Amino acid sequence: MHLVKKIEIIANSFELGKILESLDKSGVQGHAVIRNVSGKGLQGGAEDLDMTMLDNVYIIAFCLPEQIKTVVENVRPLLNKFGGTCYVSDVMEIRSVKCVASL
Amino acid sequence: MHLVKKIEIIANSFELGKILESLDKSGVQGHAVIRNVSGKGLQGGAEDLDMTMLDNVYIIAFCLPEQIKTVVENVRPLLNKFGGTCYVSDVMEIRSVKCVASL
Amino acid sequence: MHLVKKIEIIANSFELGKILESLDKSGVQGHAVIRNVSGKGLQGGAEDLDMTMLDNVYIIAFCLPEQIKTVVENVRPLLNKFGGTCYVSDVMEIRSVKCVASL
Amino acid sequence: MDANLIVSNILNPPILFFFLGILAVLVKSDLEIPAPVPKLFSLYLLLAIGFKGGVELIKSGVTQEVVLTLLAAMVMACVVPLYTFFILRIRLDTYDAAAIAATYGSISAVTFITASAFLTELGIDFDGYMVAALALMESPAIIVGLLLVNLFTESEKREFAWSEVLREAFLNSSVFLLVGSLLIGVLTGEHGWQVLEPFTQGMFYGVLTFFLLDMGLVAARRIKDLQKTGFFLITFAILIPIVNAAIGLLIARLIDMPQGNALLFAVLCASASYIAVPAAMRLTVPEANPSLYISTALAVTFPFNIIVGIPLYLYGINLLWR
Amino acid sequence: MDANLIVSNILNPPILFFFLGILAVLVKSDLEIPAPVPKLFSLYLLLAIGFKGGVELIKSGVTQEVVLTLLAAMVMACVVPLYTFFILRIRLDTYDAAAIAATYGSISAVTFITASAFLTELGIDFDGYMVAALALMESPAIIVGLLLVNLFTESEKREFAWSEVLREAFLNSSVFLLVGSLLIGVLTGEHGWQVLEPFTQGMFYGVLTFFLLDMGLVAARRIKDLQKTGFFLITFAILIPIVNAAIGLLIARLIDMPQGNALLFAVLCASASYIAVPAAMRLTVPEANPSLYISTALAVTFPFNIIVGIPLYLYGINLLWR
Amino acid sequence: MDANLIVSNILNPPILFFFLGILAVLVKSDLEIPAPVPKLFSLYLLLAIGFKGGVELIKSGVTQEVVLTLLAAMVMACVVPLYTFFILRIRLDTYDAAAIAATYGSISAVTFITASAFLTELGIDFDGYMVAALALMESPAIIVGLLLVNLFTESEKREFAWSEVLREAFLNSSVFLLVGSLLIGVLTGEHGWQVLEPFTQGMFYGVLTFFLLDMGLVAARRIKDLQKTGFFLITFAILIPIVNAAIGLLIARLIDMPQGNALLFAVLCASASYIAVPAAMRLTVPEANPSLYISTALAVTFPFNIIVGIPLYLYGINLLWR
Ligand SMILES: Nc1ncnc2c1ncn2[C@@H]1O[C@H](COP(=O)(O)O)[C@@H](O)[C@H]1O
Ligand SMILES: Nc1ncnc2c1ncn2[C@@H]1O[C@H](COP(=O)(O)O)[C@@H](O)[C@H]1O
Ligand SMILES: Nc1ncnc2c1ncn2[C@@H]1O[C@H](COP(=O)(O)O)[C@@H](O)[C@H]1O
Ligand code: NA
Ligand code: NA
Ligand code: NA
Repeated sequence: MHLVKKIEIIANSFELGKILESLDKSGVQGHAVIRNVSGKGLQGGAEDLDMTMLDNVYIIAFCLPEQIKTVVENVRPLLNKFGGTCYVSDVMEIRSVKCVASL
Repeated sequence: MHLVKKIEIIANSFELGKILESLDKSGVQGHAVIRNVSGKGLQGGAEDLDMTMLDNVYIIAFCLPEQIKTVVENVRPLLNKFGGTCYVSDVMEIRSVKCVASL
Repeated sequence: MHLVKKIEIIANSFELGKILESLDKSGVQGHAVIRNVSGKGLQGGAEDLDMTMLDNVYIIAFCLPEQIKTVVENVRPLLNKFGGTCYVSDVMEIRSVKCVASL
Repeated sequence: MDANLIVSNILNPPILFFFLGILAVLVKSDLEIPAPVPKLFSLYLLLAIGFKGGVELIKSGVTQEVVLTLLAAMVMACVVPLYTFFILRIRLDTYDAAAIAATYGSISAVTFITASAFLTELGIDFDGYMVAALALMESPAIIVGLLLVNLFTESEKREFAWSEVLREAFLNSSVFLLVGSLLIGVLTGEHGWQVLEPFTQGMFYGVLTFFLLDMGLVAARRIKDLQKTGFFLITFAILIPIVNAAIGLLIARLIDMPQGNALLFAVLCASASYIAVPAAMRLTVPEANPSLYISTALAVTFPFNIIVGIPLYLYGINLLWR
Repeated sequence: MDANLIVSNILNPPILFFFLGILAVLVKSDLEIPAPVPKLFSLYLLLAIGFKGGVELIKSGVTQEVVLTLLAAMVMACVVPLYTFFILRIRLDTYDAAAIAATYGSISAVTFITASAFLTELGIDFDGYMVAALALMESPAIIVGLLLVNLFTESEKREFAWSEVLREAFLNSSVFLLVGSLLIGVLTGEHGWQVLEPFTQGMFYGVLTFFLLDMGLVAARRIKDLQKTGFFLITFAILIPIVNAAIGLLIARLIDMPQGNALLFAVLCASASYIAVPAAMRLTVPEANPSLYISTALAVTFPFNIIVGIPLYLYGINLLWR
Repeated sequence: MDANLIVSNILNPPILFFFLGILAVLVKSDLEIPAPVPKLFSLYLLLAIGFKGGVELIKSGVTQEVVLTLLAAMVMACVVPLYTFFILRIRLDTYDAAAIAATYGSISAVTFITASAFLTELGIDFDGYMVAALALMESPAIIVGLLLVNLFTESEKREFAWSEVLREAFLNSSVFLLVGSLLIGVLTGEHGWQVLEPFTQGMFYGVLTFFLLDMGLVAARRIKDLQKTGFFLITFAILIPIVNAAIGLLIARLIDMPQGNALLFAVLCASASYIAVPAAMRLTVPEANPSLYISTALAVTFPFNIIVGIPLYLYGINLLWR
């Protein structure tokens, strides 16, 4: 077990591509995305996800502690422009090595 | 970056309205809701979400540390009555200011 | 409020049954499962969830700190074989007692 | 001859697909109908029968026959939860007994639909206003169940928000969509029927078939819950539908319902709710154990009714109406 | 006589189900159409009208009439956002004004479809190429809106990625599927029509009905947003459609469109986008408040058009074409 | 003349919508068919062809022709993964080679359905029992692939749970629903067919069209994966289908299949699985790289077969059966 950082981003689904790109650029290759998240933030609630493109995505990415600074620098301008929130916390990773021949 | 609290609530979907209301009353305006969460708790598993209204919701709300006490006071009775679980943890918020003219 | 551990597992959906089983065996009875999670990890991204069975599940389980060791021992071989990631963190539980007659 | 009816009932696509769903779970196939498809199909079925019922109701008009039938429906919806409650109290606590009683006092729309498909199959007529009976019988049991809980538990003054309970009972999505579609059928009549016909009629049987495939999956997944449920409840879940259907048939004979209507009425009495009532009970009687009332209704009574019950009640009609 | 048209419009299943959806929200029923069913239905409707339009376009050919109609469509799509912008600037800042202007310059496919169902109902013909007008009128307003923002805000050099804006305007899923289906209709013609007919035609009315049920739910949920929107915008959302439709009808009269086409054209001018444009605006004018442009389009203009607008514009046609 | 067939194949709505899907990805439109709609449609298609096949099988009965065809199907399902394995071993390791071999030894139901729609189009008959061949050819390759891995890798004693492997092979949702629907078709026969016809037949072509739109999206999204896949595999993914189809056609000629059946048989041999086998491989040969076997099957072989392959194989039949 060793310490990694967990990044949680909640943003409108149309920002997804841009955010993943900027995570990638920051060297954070892995991520998980949950779609169809409804919610309420500064811009008011969103309930009619399907109809009005107001659905959010919840992006989770675990990364090395030293990557956090770059991530924040890259993601913040996006959130500043289009809205959304980003949080960082500490978690322990359970290392696993995939026995995939192709790796 | 500054410290905030993350509240995670997993409860039956029919409680959603009541829980969001009580978050709101506690001064926690923002939240994100993931629907169609299956699971197993004290009341037994739920797999036929669609059919039998047994689906859970996963509610995430980030709030100021000082709001936690009120939230707990307001949400706990609901969970006591109808079931569900609630957890609190520490996270760092990446501040972003949405450049929305209307704010 | 008292301390518990939060386990987060992201893995391919076909592993779900095996993982829940091994959680159960480790004494962790409660869990919540979010389906249709897309993502990118060591094995490359997954976007065509529906079509190609590449969708992930996001499993959350809260457990007692002393159960963690057993969980890790049981879950790691699965992740080693089939892929997936597992993280552990600290959270505070808001105790609630469900007033269910049948308990 | 009864067996004959059962066989001719079973050899229909909807019932066979129901069995296929059960089989899928038993052999551990990974077949599943992804959410929200079952929900979509159940909304479709409610819309379609509601609308059709309305169109036919406006054609037949509100006769004395209609009024008598609807009266009978309401009486049964109030009486069934009452007497089943006392039977259930023999073994269960007040909360569980009330919740299960409410479940059996209410109805299952899919059982009703399957029965009407069976009648169509056999060329037996029935009236559109039976859909109104269906709608009427869905809610009262929820109120009765709650009153029972109030009467028979220690008076810790349950502060029920009655407005909420009533809304849950009469405005839950099933009842609302059914009644709404019925009214729209009444308003648009034959004309509306023609434009919607390829959708509400043409696809009806196919959607029912697909839906019953899912019901088979769901029912079979619940079977393992029955171990916890115990022998008493399983017996209850098979005998009570027969008793309720029998009472229903006697009443139907008394007020001289046509045979098709009588079968549908018996099926309404015999069936148990696994959507509207469980949802209401979780909210209003959270002390009751959901797996008891859902599993019995879903894994025992529902399959029993659509496989054995429907032909059995028709057999009863053949005897009584002779 | 106008009221007569309104009544005959209202007494159709799609409109009645729209009301049912509104009612469900008002009485707080828990009825909801689960995602992604509305999305599926809206893809289906676009595919079906696009395909049908294409098949009919190839039958009629590209005549002068067609060219004139499409020209008129493009002119209106560019002019409407311009003048509405200045009206909106009376009360709103540039961002909100531009976003709302773009919304009203674009169109609502469902309003168009509802109007064409209404025409079919009354036995009034219209041409397949009106679908091409629909497709043409969806995008220009997005570009106009953005140009307005660029012109009228401080020159902090908004570094718009124009390629992204153009893609959003012309290749968003609605426009893309509509135009694609239209072209496929043109390519496969009568032959393709016959094989797809049970799907694209038979179920069309039913899906529209179901979809409008959901639109009722969505529109009603937005009604409470209108308090924040204010009186000015609500008035705007009712009067501007009438003005736009009137201008549209005058142009239609000028170029001598047949009555059916004229109604559809008026409806295109009068309707406001609540899918494509809002999506584009969130990306390109994030400073604008989405609840302003979505709620007015969805909770005021859409219901107004399908309930009162369509018959009203037809009444106007009856006067003008006499 | 071959080109002629290709064109008449391409000018059909399903193929054109497939192209539309590809185009959407290429021009970066945001068109997408939301989950679980594609899943629903694929369940529907399996149910519909299984059921239809069963109904026709009971009409034709089990003749010697049927038995020979099914035997041929089983032989091909076992032989194809064997020899493709050795071809693949030239460049790939055992795990990847076995997984890809299994993929190409199995079949793609949608390719089969597209071919049968093409035949219907051209007025060429084919038999319902070809669906049984389809069902029979889905699973064996999974077992063969696994045996190959066991034989050709270091004996670290892979403790396969064979029961799990067999379940995955023979009871996965595709095979299960297909076979189940076929049996139900056999049981209910003409009678069941009539009641389900508007659902299983009327909408079939439309759903196929919609589904291929999604397949176009999915295939195109996979195209960029092909860079990693390399030239060898891409060539393999185009040549092997042709080889397999050719062998299939020779066998078909030998046992004197009718032309329609021969085409379907060739298509079964030529097509590769992108659902059932990949799912099984992830579980049983996790060492293999999924993007290799999924991308080749989905982004190369599938489009090749439905665009060029089907008319090409028919051209071969025209030559061989002359
Ligand atoms: N660093 C990470 N952060 C978040 N999710 C991840 C990360 N790595 C892997 N995942 C998720 O776990 C799934 C399986 O990972 P893998 O087995 O590495 O392919 C991926 O598809 C992602 O959804
Ligand atoms: N305090 C919060 N806690 C949880 N989720 C939030 C919070 N604030 C915003 N969100 C989520 O982030 C989305 C975008 O936020 P905003 O840009 O502020 O409108 C909202 O729709 C919510 O889903
Ligand atoms: N220990 C746990 N870890 C994760 N989720 C849980 C846990 N306990 C309960 N849940 C979730 O909360 C829901 C309601 O719990 P309960 O009221 O205990 O039945 C369950 O269906 C689970 O989805
Ligand atoms: Na009953
Ligand atoms: Na307009
Ligand atoms: Na093959």
